[in-house]
Amino acid sequence: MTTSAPARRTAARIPVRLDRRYLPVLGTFVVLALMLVVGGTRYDNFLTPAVVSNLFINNAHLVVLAVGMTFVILTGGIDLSVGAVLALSTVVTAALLQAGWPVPVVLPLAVGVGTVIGLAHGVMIHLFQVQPFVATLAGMFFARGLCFLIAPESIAIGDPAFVELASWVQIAGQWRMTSSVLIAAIVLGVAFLALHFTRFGRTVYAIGGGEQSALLMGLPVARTTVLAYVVSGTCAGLGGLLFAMYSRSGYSLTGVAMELDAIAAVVIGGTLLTGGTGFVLGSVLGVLVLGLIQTVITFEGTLSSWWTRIVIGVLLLVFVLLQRVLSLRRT
Amino acid sequence: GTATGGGGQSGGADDGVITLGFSQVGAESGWRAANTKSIQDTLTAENGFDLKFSDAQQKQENQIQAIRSYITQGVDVIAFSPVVETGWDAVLEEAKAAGIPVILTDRAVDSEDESLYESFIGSDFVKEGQMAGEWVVDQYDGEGYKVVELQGTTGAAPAIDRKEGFEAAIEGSDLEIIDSQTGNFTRAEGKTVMEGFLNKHDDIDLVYAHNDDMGLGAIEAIEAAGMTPGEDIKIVTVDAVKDGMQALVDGKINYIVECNPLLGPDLAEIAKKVVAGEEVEKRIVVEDQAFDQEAAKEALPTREY
Amino acid sequence: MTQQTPPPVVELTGVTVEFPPVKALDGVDLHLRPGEIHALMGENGAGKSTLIKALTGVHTPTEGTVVVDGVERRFSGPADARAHGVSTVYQEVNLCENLTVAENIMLGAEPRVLGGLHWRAMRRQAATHLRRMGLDIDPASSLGSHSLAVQQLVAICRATVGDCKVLILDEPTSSLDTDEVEHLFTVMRSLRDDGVAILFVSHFLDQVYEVSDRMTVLRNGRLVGEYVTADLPAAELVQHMIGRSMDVLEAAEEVAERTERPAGATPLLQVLGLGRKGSIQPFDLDLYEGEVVGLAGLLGSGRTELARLLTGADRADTGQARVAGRPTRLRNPRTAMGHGIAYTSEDRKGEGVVDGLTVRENIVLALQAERGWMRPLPRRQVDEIVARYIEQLGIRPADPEALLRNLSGGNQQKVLLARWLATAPRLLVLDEPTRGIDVGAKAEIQKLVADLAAGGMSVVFISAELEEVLRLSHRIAVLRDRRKVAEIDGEGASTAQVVDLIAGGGAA
Amino acid sequence: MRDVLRHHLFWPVAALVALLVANTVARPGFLAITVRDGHLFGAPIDILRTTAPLLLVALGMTLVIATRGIDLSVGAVVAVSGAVALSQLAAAPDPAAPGTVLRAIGLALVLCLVLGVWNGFLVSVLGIQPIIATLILMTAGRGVAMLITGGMITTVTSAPFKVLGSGFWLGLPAAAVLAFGVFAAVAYVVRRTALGMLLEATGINPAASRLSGVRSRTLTWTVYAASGLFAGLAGLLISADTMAADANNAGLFIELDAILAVVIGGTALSGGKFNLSGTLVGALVIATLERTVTVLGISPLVTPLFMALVVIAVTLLQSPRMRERFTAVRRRTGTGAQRPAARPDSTEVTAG
Ligand SMILES: Nc1ncnc2c1ncn2[C@@H]1O[C@H](COP(=O)(O)OP(=O)(O)OP(=O)(O)O)[C@@H](O)[C@H]1O
Ligand SMILES: Nc1ncnc2c1ncn2[C@@H]1O[C@H](COP(=O)(O)OP(=O)(O)OP(=O)(O)O)[C@@H](O)[C@H]1O
Ligand SMILES: [Mg+2]
Ligand SMILES: [Mg+2]
Repeated sequence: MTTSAPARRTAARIPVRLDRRYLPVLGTFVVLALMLVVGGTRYDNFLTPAVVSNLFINNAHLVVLAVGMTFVILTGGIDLSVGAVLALSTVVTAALLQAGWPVPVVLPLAVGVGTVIGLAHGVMIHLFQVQPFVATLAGMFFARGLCFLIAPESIAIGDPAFVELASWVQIAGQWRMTSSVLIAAIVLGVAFLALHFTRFGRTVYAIGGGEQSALLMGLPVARTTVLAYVVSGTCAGLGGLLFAMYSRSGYSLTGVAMELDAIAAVVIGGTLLTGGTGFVLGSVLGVLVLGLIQTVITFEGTLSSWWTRIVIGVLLLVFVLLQRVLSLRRT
Repeated sequence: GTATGGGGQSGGADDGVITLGFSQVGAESGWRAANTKSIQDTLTAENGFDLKFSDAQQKQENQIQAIRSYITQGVDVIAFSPVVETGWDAVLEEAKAAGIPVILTDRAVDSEDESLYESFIGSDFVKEGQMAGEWVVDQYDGEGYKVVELQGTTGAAPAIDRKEGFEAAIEGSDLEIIDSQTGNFTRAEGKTVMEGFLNKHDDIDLVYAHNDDMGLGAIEAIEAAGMTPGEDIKIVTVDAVKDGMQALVDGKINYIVECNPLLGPDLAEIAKKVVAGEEVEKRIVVEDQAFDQEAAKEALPTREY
Repeated sequence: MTQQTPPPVVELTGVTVEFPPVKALDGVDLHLRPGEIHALMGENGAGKSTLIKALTGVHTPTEGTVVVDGVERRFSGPADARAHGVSTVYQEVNLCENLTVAENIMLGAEPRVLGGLHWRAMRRQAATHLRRMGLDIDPASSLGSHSLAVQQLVAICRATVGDCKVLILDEPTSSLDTDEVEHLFTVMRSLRDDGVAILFVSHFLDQVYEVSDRMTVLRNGRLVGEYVTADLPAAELVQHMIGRSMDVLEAAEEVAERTERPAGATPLLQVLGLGRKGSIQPFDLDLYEGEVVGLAGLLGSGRTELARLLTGADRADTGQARVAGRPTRLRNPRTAMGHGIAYTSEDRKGEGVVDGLTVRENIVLALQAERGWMRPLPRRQVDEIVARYIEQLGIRPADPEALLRNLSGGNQQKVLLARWLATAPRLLVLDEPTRGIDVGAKAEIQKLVADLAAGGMSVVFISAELEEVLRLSHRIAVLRDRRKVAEIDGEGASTAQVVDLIAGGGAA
Repeated sequence: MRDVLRHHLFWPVAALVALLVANTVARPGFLAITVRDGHLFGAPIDILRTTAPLLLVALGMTLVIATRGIDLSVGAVVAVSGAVALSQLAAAPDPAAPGTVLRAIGLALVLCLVLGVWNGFLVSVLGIQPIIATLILMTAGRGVAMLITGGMITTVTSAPFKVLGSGFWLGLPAAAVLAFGVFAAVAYVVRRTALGMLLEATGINPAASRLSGVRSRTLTWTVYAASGLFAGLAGLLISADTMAADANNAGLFIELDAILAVVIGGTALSGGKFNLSGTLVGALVIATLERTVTVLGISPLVTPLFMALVVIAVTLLQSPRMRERFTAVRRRTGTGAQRPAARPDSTEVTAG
């Protein structure tokens, strides 16, 4: 009967022009582009291929962390341990290589450390209903403690095979990349597919939308929650590997507060901390924003320590405000 | 102003101005602030420098990033105080490939290939610990002193080296380190840890703190426990910042080994030499003094930091 | 149909569920046969939802057995139950608003290509399911953009996906309009004819009589009996449910008849050309003291939107409002409250209950908010208010310290009503106040509304049940397509006349 | 007995007791309190004093968390507060003059209040997610503090100001008296007025609260302002403790400790029902834990591991799942006397 008539009309009235869910990501993108343009006009040598590829190279590990963090945040959780797990992974890599273990054995072990810690988080959070913040905070202390136990001092990595793996790939002219960028890109691709084209991914979103609802919908909440933390832990382990490649060393104090960078990147990328909405591509844009802020600071070149912090804060604020304005305009 | 450096041509010295990119660890302590100030005050336009300064906020990745950025900006010299000892080979190789000389300040890098940097200017932390230890042995050996140690940040080079130097120096004496905890180089933690030590031991005779700040924290704790620092419990520290020297003059600290943060003039000199293509020494050890109460009284009025 | 009784697909015996110290279910039996629609009846808080949750593994019974298809089972949860052919739509819509409609319907039985989701096929299949339910919405739209009713229908769609032997619907019709209900019944009947066993909960007796074959009645967590619908007169059913005789009810209903329309001078609230872009066209409305104004319209016709503008829940972008003749801006609910205007939202879960607080706190929330935090209500006054409403509305458990989330749906609704009554408003806007309320309580509430109006309160009454609106209202505003199309006198109005206006037959 | 086990404070208090016992075993005189010059001395008193700043910060944090927010900027605010107060004192001709001290304290507190208001503005008016909104100040705030101190550690001598750190009031450390006093006052206000309930309602269901006329926005704004103010006060205590304003390290990671204290105390980070007495116990647990590390002489290398184990133990034990398990065990092993006791009220409720 006429029931659906008004509905049809409303459906037509709120057209598909642009899904509101993409707005924050779009906002991030626009502001990022804006920053590049402003930077380019303000500083010489800013918009060179070398600077742009450095942006990716310097932040490959953070991209991987942010990707993992996105899964967790989408479920409405948080993972504070990633910085410490990253450090642990670098230390494990360096220590094992120093002890003469072969690279093909060391790499999976380093990543696996993260996986195991992630699994422990998942179990604590799901089975024992410990709040994610606390469980992963404990995980953070734990991983840091292990780092110190293994090696309080930094260990250089001299293994030729590993060094080879960590070296440059010339693409064209000044465009060059490291394999970490490639790995980060693959991780991103896999994460995107997992989130948007698998039941696991959609369940991640569903849990963020409402755990109770997801449970009553008969979705595998338990498995998915645990898996989300496993993904994050694994990404942290992998991030550690990338960082070890980047710095060719393992050090127990690396990555202090790096979890905040990862969380900030995810949130700047338009993901809500309450879970359920956001995109992994946004998180990568978030990482690029943070990286770009850092680049701008170095190009500025005259900031004292305190102005550096203040400028970072202000840029972050400008960024968040612009993004907010852009995404509000259309609602 | 906007960046100069002239698009990749690293011959910025043609115009007589040396563009120097400096990447500082952070601003984690008063010592570091003095260090930064010395560098910023020395490498000025009047002295023929164009200083590009960046603060890595104690993150190695920021530092690597800054150095890479200096390379792409094409500076004449890069100088930095590494956050960690390891992990610099890759980026230093890049600098070398780009023909930009690198000077290390304050902390060393742990690299096999010494050609990656021109020179390392800084104190010898082991020696600092040793000087402290030697003085203690000289003064108190034979009295069975019980020593507690306030360590620096776990795993940091100064903490490791100062511990090592001190232990080596007191070896063979009857001084005994009965407890050792990290105070993270800060006053507040120095105070808390010292409070804990005082709760735990009744027989502490001497505190060895890896920097002045922790020593100053320990003074507060000792006073709060109703004892007199410098008398009931002796205090020996490293750094010799102004506050520490004041405490030394006041008799609350007994001995301070200096760790000189004023690396600016040395850095300027070496940078000029390097750009001019002159040969420089690989290792330039900054001379550290040590002060007892008498020496401190003399030095304090002219102390800059 | 009653001739050859096939063996039950679901058989519960002696099921007991405890939430210490409450025993929500006490030794209840239930037999569900293939090819029947089985109504589960009982007052608010009788234990219907709990029984359903015990069956599907959300709650673990402390005693009793659950046999499905001849095998004793303890499902680990809805997923497990579903895997064994038992699909459930729980009482509160439990879907994910952040996902698309298609995902909400298909997740768990999604079509795949190359191991990944096949989005196009998913949307296509979802659209088919939606059409069967008479819904014509974009499967790619996000669920949260739809009204509660639509969400309810989507939830039912979800339950019918895949092969289900048993379909459980906990108050599926509470937020639906007559047309949707008809549609739903058609679908239910066709499923029944395919041999599906359907368990159905509703507080609408006429619906139950229309669609069910047999029924099980619960009272206070205990089984009263199992009856063949056709053999049980409604009066007797009610008696079984409430444990009292019908007379009480009838007495209540009598009073619930419309009171005399008072002859007001200035309207309490007068709005002129009030409207909001994209939500509702500008409309005029006068509300007088002592008068009940009903809003009639189809689902999505804009009744809720109108109510929200009246009460400051949404801000109007055109038009003006006058309270007692004085121009006012209804900027937010708080300013509206300052003028004595109260609003109970239709969205109990999202905008109504504060489920982590207790019954007491929920009841005094609005009153306390109005007074401001610095002037706490004296404890004695609080206790007195809370006790009064618990008693008056029959809130159960009658424990002021019970957490609201542990109350049954109907009882939560009563607490919400109490929250607003406690503020003693001059204008009370009730959006679906009787949703999910049992027959007895519904009569009580209707009586209450009539009494309040008689006492001088102005009431705006929105309900999906046209009869209820007709019976209570002095005046009825009819909405269509987000536009107020007519205003008729409640006295003489007939159902047919209103239905005609609603459907667009009458003059605008 | 069952009620004791199920009480929300059981496990935090048990943890506190366990830590104290461990300390006493390692150092039998640990709990001894001596009186000297009319002042109390001893490890428990030290613990009270070190708890003081954390307690203040955790107090603000609890209120913020109740509204479903979080305040990461408290550490930076602590630094700013100390920097402002001490540089004021340092610049004054006579740092020990009471007027100067009061002005320095007042100025620092006002500035911190402004910082809190700023956070509240970002969150409640602009609708920025709390974690990001406060991350901005967390980053920039330390910069501001360094700007004020010029990057150096500012030291002054001012006896009246020092009282805040190491002085005594009523025989107890002034810092502890101040912090516990403020805590008690706020707890009293929150629980005796309707503030607590309205905060909880805002945290649990903001939409419903708004419709019920709760001024959610103002409340949210207020708690951030309060959090800033309390952090400022904590900053004063911290800087008075060593009489030095260390812009880099003052209050470093105190936000994590505060959040941990809140969580150990049984308040969920998801907002709503909060529990100030729990926060108090949580803060004491953390302060005692730090002391324990030193007293037990745990190597710096394993300190984080030790912390992790304690945190995991406490949170696992008080997790709802574990509590269920405990009650289940109780019920199974429960004596006959308990069951009938539970029965009458159950029938009462269903019949009511
Ligand atoms: N999780 C819980 N904790 C404590 N008590 C509960 C819980 N869930 C339900 N109850 C209690 O169990 C009883 C039965 O509730 P139930 O939801 O089954 O009622 P219902 O028959 O579905 O009522 P309605 O018609 O209002 O939906 C109520 O008294 C309710 O308060
Ligand atoms: N049958 C339907 N199909 C699609 N959308 C619908 C349908 N019914 C309602 N909606 C949507 O519901 C939204 C809210 O409508 P609104 O709440 O104003 O209606 P209402 O008259 O109050 O009806 P009710 O309260 O009974 O749901 C509208 O945006 C509309 O798009
Ligand atoms: Mg129910
Ligand atoms: Mg409606």
